[in-house]
Amino acid sequence: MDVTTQQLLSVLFVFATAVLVLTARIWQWRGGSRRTLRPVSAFERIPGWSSQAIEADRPLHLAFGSASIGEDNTATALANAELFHHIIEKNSAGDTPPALSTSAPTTVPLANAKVAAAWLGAGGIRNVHWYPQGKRALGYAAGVTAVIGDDAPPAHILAGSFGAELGLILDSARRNQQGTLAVSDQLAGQAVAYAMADETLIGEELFAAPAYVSGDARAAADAIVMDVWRALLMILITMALVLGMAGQLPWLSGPLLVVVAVVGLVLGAILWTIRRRR
Amino acid sequence: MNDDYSWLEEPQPDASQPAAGGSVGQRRGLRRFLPRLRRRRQTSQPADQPDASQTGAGGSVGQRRGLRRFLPRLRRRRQAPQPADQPYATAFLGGQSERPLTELDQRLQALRARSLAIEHKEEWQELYDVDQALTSPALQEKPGGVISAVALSQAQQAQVDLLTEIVGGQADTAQRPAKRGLVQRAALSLPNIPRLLTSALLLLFVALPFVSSDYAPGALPPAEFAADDPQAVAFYAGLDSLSPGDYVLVAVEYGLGAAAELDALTDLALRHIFARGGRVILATSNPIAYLHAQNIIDSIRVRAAQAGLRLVDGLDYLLLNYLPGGGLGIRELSENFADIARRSMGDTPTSLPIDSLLDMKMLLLVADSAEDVRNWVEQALPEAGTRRLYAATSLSAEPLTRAYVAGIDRFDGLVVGLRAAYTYGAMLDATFGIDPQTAAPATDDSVATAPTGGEEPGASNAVEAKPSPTPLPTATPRPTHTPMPLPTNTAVPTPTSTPAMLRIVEVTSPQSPVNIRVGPSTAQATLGLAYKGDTLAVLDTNADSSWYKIVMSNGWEGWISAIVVTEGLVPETASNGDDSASIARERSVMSRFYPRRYGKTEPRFSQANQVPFSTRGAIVQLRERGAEAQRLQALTMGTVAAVLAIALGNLVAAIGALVRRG
Amino acid sequence: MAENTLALISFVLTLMVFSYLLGDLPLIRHLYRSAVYIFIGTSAAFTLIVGYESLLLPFWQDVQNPATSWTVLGAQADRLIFYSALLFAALLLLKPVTRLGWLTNSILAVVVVMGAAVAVVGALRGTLLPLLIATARLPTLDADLGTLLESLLVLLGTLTALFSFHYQVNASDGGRYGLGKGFRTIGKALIVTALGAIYASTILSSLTILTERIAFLFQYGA
Amino acid sequence: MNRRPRVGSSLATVSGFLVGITAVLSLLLGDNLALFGVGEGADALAQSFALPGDVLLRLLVIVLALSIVFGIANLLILHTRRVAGGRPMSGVLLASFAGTIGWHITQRGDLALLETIQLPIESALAALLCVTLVAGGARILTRRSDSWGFLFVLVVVVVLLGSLPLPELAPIAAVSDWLLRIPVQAGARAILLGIALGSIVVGVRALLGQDRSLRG
Repeated sequence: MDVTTQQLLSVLFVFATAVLVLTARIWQWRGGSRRTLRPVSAFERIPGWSSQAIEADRPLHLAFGSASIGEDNTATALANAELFHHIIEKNSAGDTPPALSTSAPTTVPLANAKVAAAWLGAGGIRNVHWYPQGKRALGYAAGVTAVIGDDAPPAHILAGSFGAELGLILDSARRNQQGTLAVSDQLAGQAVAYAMADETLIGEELFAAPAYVSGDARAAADAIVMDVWRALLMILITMALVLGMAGQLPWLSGPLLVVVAVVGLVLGAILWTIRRRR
Repeated sequence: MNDDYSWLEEPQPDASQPAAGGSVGQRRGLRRFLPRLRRRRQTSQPADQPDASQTGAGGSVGQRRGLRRFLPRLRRRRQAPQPADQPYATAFLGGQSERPLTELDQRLQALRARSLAIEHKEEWQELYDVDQALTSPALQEKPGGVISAVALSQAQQAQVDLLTEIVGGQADTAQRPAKRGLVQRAALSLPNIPRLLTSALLLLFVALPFVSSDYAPGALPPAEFAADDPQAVAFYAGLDSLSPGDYVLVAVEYGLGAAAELDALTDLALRHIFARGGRVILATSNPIAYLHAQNIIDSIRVRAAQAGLRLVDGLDYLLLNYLPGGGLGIRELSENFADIARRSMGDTPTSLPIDSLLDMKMLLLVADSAEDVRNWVEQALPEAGTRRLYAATSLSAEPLTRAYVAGIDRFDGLVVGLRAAYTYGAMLDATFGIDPQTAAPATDDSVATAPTGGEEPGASNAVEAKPSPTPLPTATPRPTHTPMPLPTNTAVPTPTSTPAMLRIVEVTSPQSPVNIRVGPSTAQATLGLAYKGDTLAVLDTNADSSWYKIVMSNGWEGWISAIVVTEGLVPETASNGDDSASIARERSVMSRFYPRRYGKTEPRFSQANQVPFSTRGAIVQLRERGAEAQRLQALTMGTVAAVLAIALGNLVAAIGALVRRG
Repeated sequence: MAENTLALISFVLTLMVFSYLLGDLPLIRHLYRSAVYIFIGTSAAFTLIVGYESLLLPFWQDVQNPATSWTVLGAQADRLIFYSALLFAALLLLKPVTRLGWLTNSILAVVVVMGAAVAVVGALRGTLLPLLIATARLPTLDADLGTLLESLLVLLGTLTALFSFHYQVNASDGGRYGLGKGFRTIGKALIVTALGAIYASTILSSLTILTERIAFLFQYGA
Repeated sequence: MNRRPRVGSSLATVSGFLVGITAVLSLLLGDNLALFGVGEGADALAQSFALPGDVLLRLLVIVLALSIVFGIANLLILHTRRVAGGRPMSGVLLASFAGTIGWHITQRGDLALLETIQLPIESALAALLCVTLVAGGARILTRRSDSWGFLFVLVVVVVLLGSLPLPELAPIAAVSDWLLRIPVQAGARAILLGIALGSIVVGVRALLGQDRSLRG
């Protein structure tokens, strides 16, 4: 596939995603989905931890990891910020604002802003920790175990970008009998989270997390868009495969792929509408 | 706004008043409620945590009823089941009204007051307010609505009362975790036995091979990459195909934490490139790796200098400024390569004939995480034309990287971990296995052969006087703009058979370093620096002898002010006759380049690439060899220990689970 | 400082970190903690040093130099970019204390959006399209049966695993029955397998590092 | 509920939107000359198309470079406060920070501290990670006693055994090889695609100004 086709496809993809995002938002706003999001047990623990934090007057620990705005994992940082916003807000009755930690310096202003905006309670002492630095930051993990460990948070909500160093944090949390929810957009971190955390989300579920925690219909719209795209991708792959296997056409030629993309889009949209109607 | 939690957040209108049924006998106050919440959570923790149930001594079955029992029922009435089925304390605090406010202790009063003050902020202001425009007010359900009217049924009330009776006496035990009881603290601080066993097992097994060679199980890796690992073979072949003067972008993407695993691979790959006459551009998006890369390259350079091979900062290798912002920095590199290279060299005009990724022969990535691999694949590879990417990764990044190598066209070779490093080293030794002392000129395939003992380590000073062709790449798109002499210009005065005295100047200015300039005036651009004690060969002086024209150790000519130096004479033999002296002198000059002095200009030169191939191979031989074999055996033992620990631990757990169920 | 002293410091620091394994014993915990605090201090300092010397200083010098230019726009434009970047950063830093909320928010928006743009472009051109194409192109008919089967398996696996991420389920059955359930199970199994393999290789990776540390301890001890 | 947009948030969304669209198009298309035809001026056109992306990128890189200051400032303030609040340990952190900076200034560029302090601690932490990972792996079934946990443990053990260079374990190595080649590959691809998809959707949402973070 030549560069031009790739670029055209990319633009098409971005445009279609934009349209889908807006449509899903509006649609969701009007009637709401009759289908529900599949249950994810991890989210059910959060309110309990939140209550515990309020009662014990300890800060919850919310961690961004190395998710950073302005960098390649901006999307993760945004999804995190959204999730943390809801958690902080729901935790506002307590005396101690949650401790946020990050290893990406650009996230510090974001985290500060999040606490300021979402924390409706008293004090409002900003409790944002930065430890050096970046991806796979053992300094960060060690900092969390040593410094934030001193604050004895009842639970750690580690939703962001972590590498294998997550193991250190989870181990120390377990040792101090603190709850943990972990998810990472890095696979090594994800694997460690799966093996060692009390609760775990898998990969993409992070991006749908705001929808779960807030119960906000509009947040769920993103999950729907991802579902639609995923279905479309699956259709696309299958179609490309069938065409390729048939070997009748000089497949992977640019125009053909565009045709396939458009057909796939239309098909997907139709299928989707039908399923909604039902 | 149909927010499923909004009902929880909405305070009841008469919330601050004592409720009608708020008699003293009804103990369902905040104080009663909160400890229960806590205790219930604790009993619901995994059963393997023995201490978890301690605080919940009264954690009878009865406790599990209560709030959680009736909450789902509340939810069901709403017909919009939500995944999160536990309530937030904030909501409860706001909704509590059964107990007179005055009975609460201060902290609870404060908590409650605050929770009432909290209004759910609604901040959705979309771009152009699409939602707002398209949504009629009728569709926006008011919060509160149905739910605020829900009360407890009689049965529920009875249950709750019963519960309150049971746990009532313990209600005041709500404590901060910080104030744990002594016994509990002691129990907490005791090392967890299974964990301690695991650690001991692991450490013991890993340590055994270092103690005695009896514990050395398993075969060492083969001397050549096996044919069933085509990606490793491709990696070696790719690097081996370099020809002199090729540029390779080497991305060093690992922190010190992975240094023990990846340093060996980085070191070998760099030596391989140098041995093939290639030039290295180092890049990293990790600040600590930036410093570490300096150390790696410096150690290679120092060792190489001992063999008379000069590797020169700025020509043979260049460490690009650290790229901030991960993928973003890499994107910036692929868009503005020339610019970053220029900045990395300070403001010295340079002969570096590269201005984009396309001038690279290949990209080589050393990374310890799949994320970094993804970043380079996503941000650099699409911009690199037809250049291929080779990768050396840690074991942890392997599974994902393999998915990439298999899936992406120009991602070609991959070597992984310490085992690969062992094999790689063996292969390099085999390829460049010529003893540097007895190098045969016949193997020289790239440069004009220097027939007179030029292969001897340390003798490159003599070689450099010979006009060998500069192996600069010729196919570079942009003409090199070098306002300064090329490295091949007469460097040190040509050695003659008769010993003669060489005119030198020694830098004596107390203010060190001093500038070496392009011309005899302080208005001229700075070419390099000289430090107190440096000696420089004099070629000429200007008319009034206020400036010396000198030759720098790299062969470049420059001017230095007479004010800062003292003139002298040395026997010329010292500069090229005695090997050890010349090496020592060489190293002392080299040490001026170490460490890099950021932002300052430094002389840059290249001679390594004019040294015959056979001698360049010495750079591979000159590496330090650690206890690689022992470490590999320790790795094997450690793996065995890990398997044992994991298998046994899980077996016990599985049996435990079965017993509990049966 | 003598070589030996340096090695001794390294040795002691390594042991201090390893003291974590002994648990939260009263005095010992401080060993680990102080090692960590030292570590954070030095690595923050090194990060700052690199950021300053290898980024800001060169940028600054570059801006001062009229002979060089970043873009076709010339040196003046460079300076403008550099100073606005300084201003942006300063405003972001002062965000908590300034009253210019609208301005800092706009700047934050620009930063966020640029990051998002780079991520989107990268994800599209780097991962999504190439992997899609590679996945669809996997089975080549002229390969032998074994290879064909394997590549088909990878393809089907990828599809089912993708499917298992589906968020929405039918409200009536909660996604517990039917074809969807089967696919979801297979997909989840694949993902768990992948995670397990990654976990194992992460263990191996860190084991390699453990061997180096132990080798160092022995080397020093000897 | 007041849903009238404030001036500030509109400004943020609009500027974000404009910047985002410009950047995406410029980064996606700017480098491809073919897109602009082969006629005269196509080169210049492509260049001017790529320019906004370049400028924005440059701007952001400098901001990111400067952002390290946020981190350092945060660290120092937080720990100064902690020292004042009676946690002397934070003083160790401040001292080692100051010491390193001082060392760097006095011993211009000497990297000995990196090798003496930084490297051993970081390596030791990574080695410690190994122990925690194994200990965590040993209790997977305690926490997750279902078939998924079992599968996970099985895969971990097989892959670990498969990595051993022992001829007796050749059959296991074959299984582990197959695992890595087929199911792991499929799972990893799906996760990669999933993450890419997630980034694109959330990214596009941010581009459209639909993200709450833009209103801080």
